[in-house]
Amino acid sequence: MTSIAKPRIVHKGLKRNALGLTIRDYEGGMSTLCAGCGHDSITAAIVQAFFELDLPPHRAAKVSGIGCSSKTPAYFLGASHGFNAVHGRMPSIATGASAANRELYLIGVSGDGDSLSIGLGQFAHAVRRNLNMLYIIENNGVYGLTKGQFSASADIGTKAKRGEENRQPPIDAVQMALALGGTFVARGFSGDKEQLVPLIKAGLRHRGFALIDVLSPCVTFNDHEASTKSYAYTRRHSRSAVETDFVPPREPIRTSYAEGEVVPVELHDGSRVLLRKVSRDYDPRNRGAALDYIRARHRAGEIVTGLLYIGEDEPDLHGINHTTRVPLNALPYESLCPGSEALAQVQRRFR
Amino acid sequence: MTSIAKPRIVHKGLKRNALGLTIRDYEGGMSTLCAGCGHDSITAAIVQAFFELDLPPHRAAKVSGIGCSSKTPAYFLGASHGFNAVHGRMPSIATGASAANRELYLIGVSGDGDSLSIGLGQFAHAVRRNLNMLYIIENNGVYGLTKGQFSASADIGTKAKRGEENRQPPIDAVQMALALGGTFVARGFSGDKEQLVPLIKAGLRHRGFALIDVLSPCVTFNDHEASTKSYAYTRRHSRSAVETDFVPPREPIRTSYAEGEVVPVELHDGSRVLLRKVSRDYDPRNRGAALDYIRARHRAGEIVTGLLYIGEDEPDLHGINHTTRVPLNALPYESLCPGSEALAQVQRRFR
Amino acid sequence: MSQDRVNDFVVKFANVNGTGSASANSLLMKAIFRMGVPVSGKNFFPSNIQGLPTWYEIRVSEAGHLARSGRVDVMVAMNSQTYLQDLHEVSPGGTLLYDSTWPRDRMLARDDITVLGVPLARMCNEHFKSARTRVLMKNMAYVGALVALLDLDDEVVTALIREVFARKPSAIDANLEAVELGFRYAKEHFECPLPTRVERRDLTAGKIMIDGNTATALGCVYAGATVGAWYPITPSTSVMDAFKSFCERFRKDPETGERRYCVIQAEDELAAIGIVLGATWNGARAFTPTSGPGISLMSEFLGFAYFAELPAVVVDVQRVGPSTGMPTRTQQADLLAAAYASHGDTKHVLLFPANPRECFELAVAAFDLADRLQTPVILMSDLDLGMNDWMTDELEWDDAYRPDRGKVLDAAELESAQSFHRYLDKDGDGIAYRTYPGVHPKGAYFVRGSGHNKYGGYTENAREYQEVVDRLLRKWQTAAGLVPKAVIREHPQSAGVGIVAVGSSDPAVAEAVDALAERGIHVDYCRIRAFPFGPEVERFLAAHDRIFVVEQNRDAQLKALLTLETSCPKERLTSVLHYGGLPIDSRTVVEALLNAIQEGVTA
Amino acid sequence: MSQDRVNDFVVKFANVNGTGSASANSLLMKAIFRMGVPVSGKNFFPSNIQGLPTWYEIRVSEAGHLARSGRVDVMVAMNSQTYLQDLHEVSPGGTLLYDSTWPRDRMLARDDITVLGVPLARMCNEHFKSARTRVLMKNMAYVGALVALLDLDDEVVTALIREVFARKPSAIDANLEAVELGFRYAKEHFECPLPTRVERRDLTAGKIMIDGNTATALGCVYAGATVGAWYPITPSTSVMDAFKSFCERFRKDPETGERRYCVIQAEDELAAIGIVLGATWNGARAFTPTSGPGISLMSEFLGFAYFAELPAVVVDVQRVGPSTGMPTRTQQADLLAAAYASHGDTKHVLLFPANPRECFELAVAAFDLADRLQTPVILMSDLDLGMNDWMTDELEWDDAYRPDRGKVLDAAELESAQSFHRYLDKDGDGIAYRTYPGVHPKGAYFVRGSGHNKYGGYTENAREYQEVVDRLLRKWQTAAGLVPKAVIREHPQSAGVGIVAVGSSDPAVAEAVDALAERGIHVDYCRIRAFPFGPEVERFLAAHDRIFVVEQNRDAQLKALLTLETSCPKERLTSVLHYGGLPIDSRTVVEALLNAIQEGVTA
Ligand SMILES: Cc1ncc(C[n+]2csc(CCOP(=O)(O)OP(=O)(O)O)c2C)c(N)n1
Ligand SMILES: Cc1ncc(C[n+]2csc(CCOP(=O)(O)OP(=O)(O)O)c2C)c(N)n1
Ligand code: SF4
Ligand code: SF4
Ligand SMILES: [Mg+2]
Ligand SMILES: [Mg+2]
Repeated sequence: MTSIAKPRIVHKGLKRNALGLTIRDYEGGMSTLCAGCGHDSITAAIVQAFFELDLPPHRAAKVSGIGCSSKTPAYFLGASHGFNAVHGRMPSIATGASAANRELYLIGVSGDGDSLSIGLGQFAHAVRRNLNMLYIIENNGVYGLTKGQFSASADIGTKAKRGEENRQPPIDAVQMALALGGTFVARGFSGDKEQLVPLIKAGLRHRGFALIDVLSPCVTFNDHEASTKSYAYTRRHSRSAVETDFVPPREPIRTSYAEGEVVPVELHDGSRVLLRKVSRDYDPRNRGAALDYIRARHRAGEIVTGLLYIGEDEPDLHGINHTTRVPLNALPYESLCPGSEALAQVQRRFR
Repeated sequence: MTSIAKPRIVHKGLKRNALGLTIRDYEGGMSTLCAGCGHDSITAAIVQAFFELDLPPHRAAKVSGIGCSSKTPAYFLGASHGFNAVHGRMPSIATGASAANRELYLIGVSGDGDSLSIGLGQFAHAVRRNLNMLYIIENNGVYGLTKGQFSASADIGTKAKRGEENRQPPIDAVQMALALGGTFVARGFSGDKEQLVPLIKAGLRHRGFALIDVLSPCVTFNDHEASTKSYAYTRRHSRSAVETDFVPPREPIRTSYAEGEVVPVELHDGSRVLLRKVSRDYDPRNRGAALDYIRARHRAGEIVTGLLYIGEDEPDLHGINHTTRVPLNALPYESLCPGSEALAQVQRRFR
Repeated sequence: MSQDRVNDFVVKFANVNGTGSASANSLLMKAIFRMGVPVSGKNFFPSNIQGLPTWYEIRVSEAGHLARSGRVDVMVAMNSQTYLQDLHEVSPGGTLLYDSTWPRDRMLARDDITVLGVPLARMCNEHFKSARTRVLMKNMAYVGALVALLDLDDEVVTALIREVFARKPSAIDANLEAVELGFRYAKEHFECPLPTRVERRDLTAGKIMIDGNTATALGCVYAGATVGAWYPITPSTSVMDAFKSFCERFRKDPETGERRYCVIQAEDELAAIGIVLGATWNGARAFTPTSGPGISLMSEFLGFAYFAELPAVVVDVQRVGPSTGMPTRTQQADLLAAAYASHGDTKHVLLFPANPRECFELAVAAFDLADRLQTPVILMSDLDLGMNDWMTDELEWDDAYRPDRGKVLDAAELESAQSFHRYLDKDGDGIAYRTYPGVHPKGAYFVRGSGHNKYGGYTENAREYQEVVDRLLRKWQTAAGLVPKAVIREHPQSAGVGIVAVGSSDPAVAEAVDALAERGIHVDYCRIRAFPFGPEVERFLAAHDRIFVVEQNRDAQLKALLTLETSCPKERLTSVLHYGGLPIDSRTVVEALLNAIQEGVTA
Repeated sequence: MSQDRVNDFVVKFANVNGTGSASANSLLMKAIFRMGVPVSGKNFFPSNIQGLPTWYEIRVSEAGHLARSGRVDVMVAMNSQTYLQDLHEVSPGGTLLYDSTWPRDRMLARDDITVLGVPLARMCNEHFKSARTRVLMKNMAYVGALVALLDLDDEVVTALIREVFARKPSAIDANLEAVELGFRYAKEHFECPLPTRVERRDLTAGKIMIDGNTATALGCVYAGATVGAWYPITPSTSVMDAFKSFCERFRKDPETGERRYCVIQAEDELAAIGIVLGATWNGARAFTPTSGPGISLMSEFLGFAYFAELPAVVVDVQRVGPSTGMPTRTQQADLLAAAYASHGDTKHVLLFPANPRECFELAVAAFDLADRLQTPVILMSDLDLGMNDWMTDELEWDDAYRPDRGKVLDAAELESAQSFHRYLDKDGDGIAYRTYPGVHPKGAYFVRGSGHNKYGGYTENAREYQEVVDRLLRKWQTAAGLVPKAVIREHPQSAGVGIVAVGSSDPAVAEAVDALAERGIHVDYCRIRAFPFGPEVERFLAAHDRIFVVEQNRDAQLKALLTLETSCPKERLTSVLHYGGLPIDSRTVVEALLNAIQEGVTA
C-alpha cells in the first residue's frame, strides 16, 4: 500500500503506443518492497503488457488483498482505480466490480497466503463463476509481510529460514483451477519476463477467469538453500510446456511455424494466442490431459510453466446470468424502476 | 439438532457384540428429517459400523456444522458427545478436538453446502493436515435446510425443483481431497448400505483424514427428474470401482480370492481392508492414477464409488507435530509447567 | 359463559409441518381480510422441513389491533403430539376443534370450553382417492367447518380458492369439495355461528396483506438496485427470492431474455458483503439480505466499508440469538452488533421499519442514504415483520422519484477539475466526493482499509490519520440530520411518561398505549426509525422524565444506544424487555408500565 | 542555553528499516538499564519489510516515568529522507547527531540546538571490508559516539555486545571496533559528556526489560496451555513465536523429541478460534493470539462459545483501526467489539494488563477464569505494550499454583451420579457442570449454538430458552466477583477528582498524577483490570463527582462500557482521548485535566 510519488520525467523519443502513451504512463508509485523482490518484476511485466496492448489505463481497475504482493497495484497503472480489500477477500470485491461494470479490465493481484490460506474459498468460487478478470498469484511460498511463515503453497520438505521444515502437502493454484473448471490457467516465473508478458496480455484478453500463478521469490524470507521457491531452485526446476505468443486483432501472424507445431487460439476480441508446444504429448486445450501432464511432470520434480490450459467457450459470470450487454452501472434508472402502475398491479395479489 | 427421545426397547435375543452391546446401544434420538431422506440411511450405516467394530460409544465424538445433514449426529451414538458447530466451521472444531485428545474416534458429518461453499477453506485445510478423523459429506447437491438452493456440488445442467438450471461447474470433494493429498478418499451412496458400512469401518480405523463423499438424495428438494443427485439418477450412473471388505485385527481372511484380484491393505491397528478391484486398470494406491481414472469415468458420465484411494504412510496432524503419545488433555500439569526456577533462568535474558 | 366476540378474537391452528396447512390457514385469514375486517397472522414454525409441530395464529380485530393478544378463542387442534398443550392454551369460554375420526382420550377435556369434533380424516378418506390429496384436503375441510362456525362469506372463500389455484384448475374442485364437506358437517352438527364470529365491515380499504421481506424486495427493485448478493439464511431468504421474481417480471428483456440485474448466490456471507462493496465501488446499487450470523461474519468488511467510505445496503432480518439460536423465532437483538460492527472506532447507520409499508419505503431510503453518506446502511427487520403477513397501508410510488447518488464526479466534472482528492471535505458536511472506475484518469484513487490521508494517499502519520477519522465524526453528525425522523405520538394530557420502541414492537406498543388510555393513563410514544438519532428524539427524551424503552432482546440494546448516543440521563430510562422468541404482545407492555407506575406511586 | 538533564532525557533515533539499527538501539537502552537507571524504548516502525523510515525513542527517567514525554533531547538523525522533520522535533537546547560523511545542506540547521557531525559512513568504509558489515557497523559506531556523549559505562556496553553476539563470536570484534570508532571520534571532536547524560544509580534492581507479548507467552506456558492456534497478524505474531520457543525449551522430550504441546498455524482467524474451542471442549487449555481484524472474524464463534459455554483465551494485541488501519501503530479501540462480540445478546470477559508483568499474570488468570466461567476471556493488550520493551517487575511464580479447571465431572463422579444435565445451575452461581468427551457414557451431551434447555436438549420453546439466557446473566454477576480487582491509588487530600484508565495508558496517567500533584492538584486513579467491573470500581465511581476516563481511541469506548455497565451517572464522566497511533504521553493527560478543571472553575 505504501508508495512514494515517483518523479515522472518523460524522456524525449521514448516509444509511444497506439494511444500515444509512453510506458511511463502505465507506471505507478515507487515500490517500497525489498530490493530484488520477485513481485517487482511482475509489476514491470504488467506495465509492459498494458503498454503493448494499447489499453487506456483508466479503463482498468486493480484489486488486491493484503500482503507484500497485494501492495504492488500501487506500483503500476497510476491512472487506474485500485482497491486493497481485506486479507483474502479480493475475489468477492472483483465479483461485485465485474457484476456492476462488465467492461472493466479487472486485474487481481494476490499472494499465496492471500489466495490459498485465508482466501481459498473465495478464490475457488471465483474460478467456478468464471469471473472475467486476470488473476495473478505472486507465489513465494511464505507470508512475506508477516515475516516469513510458511504459506499453503510451501512444498513438503522445504525449509524455512529458521530451519523449520514443512511437512504438509502444498496447494497448487494451477491444479486447483483446472479441477474447478478454470478457463485460462497459466504458470509463470517472475524471473522470466519474455514468457510472462504474453501470458498477461492473453490473460487480459481472455473472456473469463484467467489465472496466472507466478513463482515470485521472497528474497528476504524464502530465497535460501533448501527453499523450493528460491530463484535458484525455480530456475533449475521450471520447464516451459507451451510457449505463448500473443497476436492482436487484425495483425497478421508474421513468424511462420512448421506444420502442427503451433496451435492458434482465437479470443473473443479477434486477437489470437499462438501456443507453441514444447513437448508434443501435451494439449493445452484438453483440461484432463493438462492436469495429468502437470501431475506427471511434478512427480518428475519439474514445475511446468506456460499457458497450460485455455478454453474460450465457457460462459463467464454474465454469460451464466444472461446479463444485458450494457454495464449494469450504466443503465438509466428509468430502465430499472417498474413505476407506480406496475406497483399497483403487483399489489392485487396482496388483497 | 431437533431430536425426539426414542423409546429404548431391548428385544431379547437381540445380537450383542464383543462389548456385550446391542445395536440399540449405538442408536441416537428419533430422526426429524423428511421421510425417505438419504441422510437417515447414512445414520443407519454409521450405527451398523460402530456396532460391528465393537467400539465403546463414549470413546467417539461426533462433530458437524449446520444443515439437515449436520443434524444427524443427534440420531446416532446417543452415548457419545456431540458438537454442532457454526455453519461450515466444523473442521476447525475437529482439528482442536484431535489436537487435545488424539485417542478420540472423531466422526464429522457435513453437507455439500457446509463443506464446499462456506466451509471449503476449512475442509481443504483439514485434508492438508491429515487430521485423524472420519469425515462424511452427505451430498445432495442442494441446501436442504434452507429449502433447496443449489450447492457447489450441483452438476452443470442439473435443474432445481422450480426449473432453474445450474451452469456453474461442480466442486467434487473426492477430486479435491485427492489433489490436496488426502490419505483416504472414498465415495458411497446412501442407497447402498452393503458398500457403505465397510467404508465407514475402514475410515474409522484409518489413521489420518478419511473422506467419504456419500451421495444422499434430498427427497424434498432434489429427487425429481432432471436432477443429477436423485435416487434414480445415482442408481443409473454410479459404478463401483473397488469393492471393500474390512477385516478386524487378528481375524483370518476367510473368503479366498483369485490371484491378484485382491489388494490387502494393512491399517495401523493391524486390521486390514481388502480391495477387490472391479476394473483391473485401476490402482487404489496410486493417487495420480486414481484421479485420472475418476476423471475419465466422469467424462464417460459415470460416478465412480468405493474406496478410491488409500495411503497409510502419511503422518497425521500429530505425526507432523511430533506430539507426545499421551493425549495432551491427559498430561499432568506438572509436566507442563517449567516452575519457578526455570522462570528465574529465563529472565536472565531480560536483564 | 362464553360472551360475544364479534370481529374480536383469535383463532389458532396446531398442525404438523409439511402437511400443507400453511396455505389453508392463510386462505382463511385472507377471507376475513376481504370481509373488511382487520386481521394478522403469526406463524410459529420449527427449524425443520417436515414432521414437527407448527402453529398459526390469526387475530381478528375490528379495532385494528394486530399484535399478539395472548388469548386463544378458537383452537384448531390438528396435531395429536401437542394436543394437551394446545387444549390448555384455549382461553376460558373458548372453542376447540379437533379431528374426531379417532376417539379422543376422555382425559383430554376441559369443562370451561366448548370442544367440537369433526371427522376430518374419515370424511376426506371417503371422499378423495390419492393419499396426498386426502392429507391436504383435511386442511380445507376444517377451513370449511370454520366458514360455518365463524360465519364467513363462502363466496369470498370460493373466489379465493379459484384465485389461489388459478394455475392448476384441477385442484380447484377438490378444494371446494373439501370446504363443502367441512361446512356441511359443521352446519349439521353444531350451532353455527359461534359467539366468536366475523361480521362484514369496510375497514380494510386501502390496505394490503403482505410480508415484510416481499415489501423490502420491492423497495430494492424500485430503488434501482442492480446487484444482489446473498448466502441463504432463515428468515432472510425470501427477500432475495422475491427480488429475483420481481426482476424476472420487470427487468428481463422480452425478446433477448437478457437481465437488467445480477443476483449472485455467494459462497458465504463474507463474500456476499464483498460482492456488494465491489459493486457499489463501481456505482451500482447493491444489497445483501442476511440474519444475525451473517452480521457477525460481515463485520470485518463492514468496518472496511465504514473507513474506506463505500455505500452498502444490508438487510438484517433478525432472529433469536446468540449464535444459531432459534432460527425460526423472532428477536431484536442485533442492535449493538450492527451499530458498532467491527473492531476499531466504527459506527453504522441503522433503519428500523415497523411494518411492510415501511420495509418498502425505508429500503428505498437505505439506498439513498448509503449513496449520500458513502457508508453501509443496515435495514433492521426481524422474523415477525419479515415472514408474517401483516395488514399494512397500500404501497405508493411517486414516479418523480430519482435516486440520490450523492457526491459523485462524472467525466466532465473531472475533466474540468484542477485535481481530485478522494477524502477532502470541501463542503464541511464531512462528506467527500467520489468517482467510479473507468470514467476518467483524473478520478483514479485507491480504496483501502489501511491508514490514508485526506488526499487518499497511504499514511502512517498520526495527524493525517486523525484528520480523516475526525471527519468521519462530522459525517456522522450530518447523518443524524438526514435519516428518517421518528414517528411521535403525543397526548395533550400526557403525564410526562413516554414510550420508545423500534420496528415490529409497534403494534403491541400502540395497542398498549390505547389500553392504558382507557385506564386514564396517557403516555406519549416515540417510534424511532433510525440510528443515529435525530434531534426530534433528543427533544422527546428531554420532554419526558419517565421513559419506557420497549424492545425484544435481553440486554436492553436500544436503551444502550439511547444511553450512549443521546444526552438523556440514563436514570430516566426504564426497560420493558420481551425476548422469548414469540412476537411481543400488548399485555407485556401494559403490565410492565402499570407495575412500574405503581411502584413509582408506592415508592 | 542547554540545562543539565542527568538521567532525565529522551534520545530518538531516525533510521531506515532493514538496516540493523534496531539491535544497536536496544543495546544502548539495555546499557542504561544496567547502569541502574530506569528506561523505556518505543519503536515506531512502518508496515513494510525494508527501506522505509523507522524511529526508536529511548526515555531515560530516574523518576521512573516511562511513558512518552513528548520531548526529544538527543536526536540521532540517520535517515536523510526524514532529516528535516527530525531536525524540527528536537527540543530547544537539545542535540542532533548526524552522519557528516556527506556535506550537510546548510539550510538544514537550527541555532537553538547543538548539531554534531560524525563521519560514520566514512569511518566504517575505511575500517570494514564487506558492504553488509559497513552498513551494520554504522549503527554501532553511533552507539560508540553516544557512549561518550551520554557518559555510558563502556564496560557495560562491551559486556552486552559479548552477550548479544555470544552465538557468533566473529561478530563481536567488529562490533567492539565500531563502537570504539564512534567513541574515539566523539571524545576527540566534542566536549563529552553532554549535559544530557547518564549517571549510575541502583533503581533497576528487581526489574527486567521485556515486551508484553513475550510475557504473555510465558503466562500461557505456565498456565499449562497445550494447544495454540493462530493466524499471523501484526502486532500479535511474537506471542506465538515466543510460546513456541519456550515450549521447545521446556516441553520437548530430550530423548524422543516428542512435544507436550501442539501449535497449529490455522488458515485464518475463523479457524484459529474454532481450533481453540475444539480443544477446550476436550479439556485442553487453548489460546489464540490475534489483533483487531481477527476479533471481527472470530465474532461468530465468540458468540457461539458464549452461548454454548466453552472456555477460550483470546489475546487481542490491539493496533490502530478501523479495518486494516495502521498495523504498526497502537490504539485501544477494540473494547466495544470485544465486549459485545457477535450478534444476539452476548457479553465477554475482558482483562487489561498494563505492563509485561501483568501480561504474564493476567494470561494465567485468563485461563483460570475461562475454565471457571466456561466462557471466552479476551486479554486486551496493544502494540505498545506487546511489542515494545518495558521495564517491569521481575516475574514471580508460586510453585504451589494449580490450575482452576472449574466445574468438571470426572469418570468417578459421573459413575456415581444419578444423571447429568449440562446446563443445570445446581450451585446458584449461574455456572453449570461440564464433562469431557471420551470420559464416561453418562457424560455425553451436545454442544450447540442453537436453542437449548437447561438439560442440554434442543429447544424452540420460549420459556426453556429464557431460563438458559437468564442464567447466563447470573453467571455474569458471578464473573464480576471473580475477575482481577482494579488497582486504586487514592490521595488523602484528593478533591473528589478521579481518573480511570486501562492497560498501556498507565505510565502516562501515573506520571500525570504526579505532575498534577506537583501543581497541588490531587487526583485519585483507578486502573481497571477487568470487565465486567467489580464492586471496587462501582465504589470508586460513586466516591468521585468528576471522573476523567483516559483512553486511546476516538469513540470513548471505555467510557461507554462504564456508562452501560455501572450505575455511575454518565454526566460525571469526562473523556480524555488520544488516538493518533503513537503511545499516549503524560502531557496529553495533564493538559486535558488542567483545561477541564479550568473550565470547571470559570464556568
Ligand atoms: C484478517 C487478517 N489476518 C491477518 C493479517 C496479517 N497479514 C497481512 S499479509 C499476510 C500474509 C501475506 O502473505 P501472502 O499473501 O503470501 O503475501 P506476500 O507478503 O507473501 O506477498 C497476513 C497473514 C491481516 N492483514 N488480516
Ligand atoms: C453463517 C450461516 N449462514 C447461513 C446459514 C443458513 N443455513 C443453514 S443450513 C444451510 C445449508 C445447508 O446445506 P448442506 O450443508 O448441503 O446441508 P443439507 O441441508 O443439504 O443436508 C444454510 C445456508 C447458517 N445457519 N449460518
Ligand atoms: S518480504 Fe519478501 S515478499 Fe515482502 S517485499 Fe520483501 S522480498 Fe518481497
Ligand atoms: S429437506 Fe432434504 S435434506 Fe433436508 S431432511 Fe428433507 S429430504 Fe433430507
Ligand atoms: Mg506469499
Ligand atoms: Mg446439501
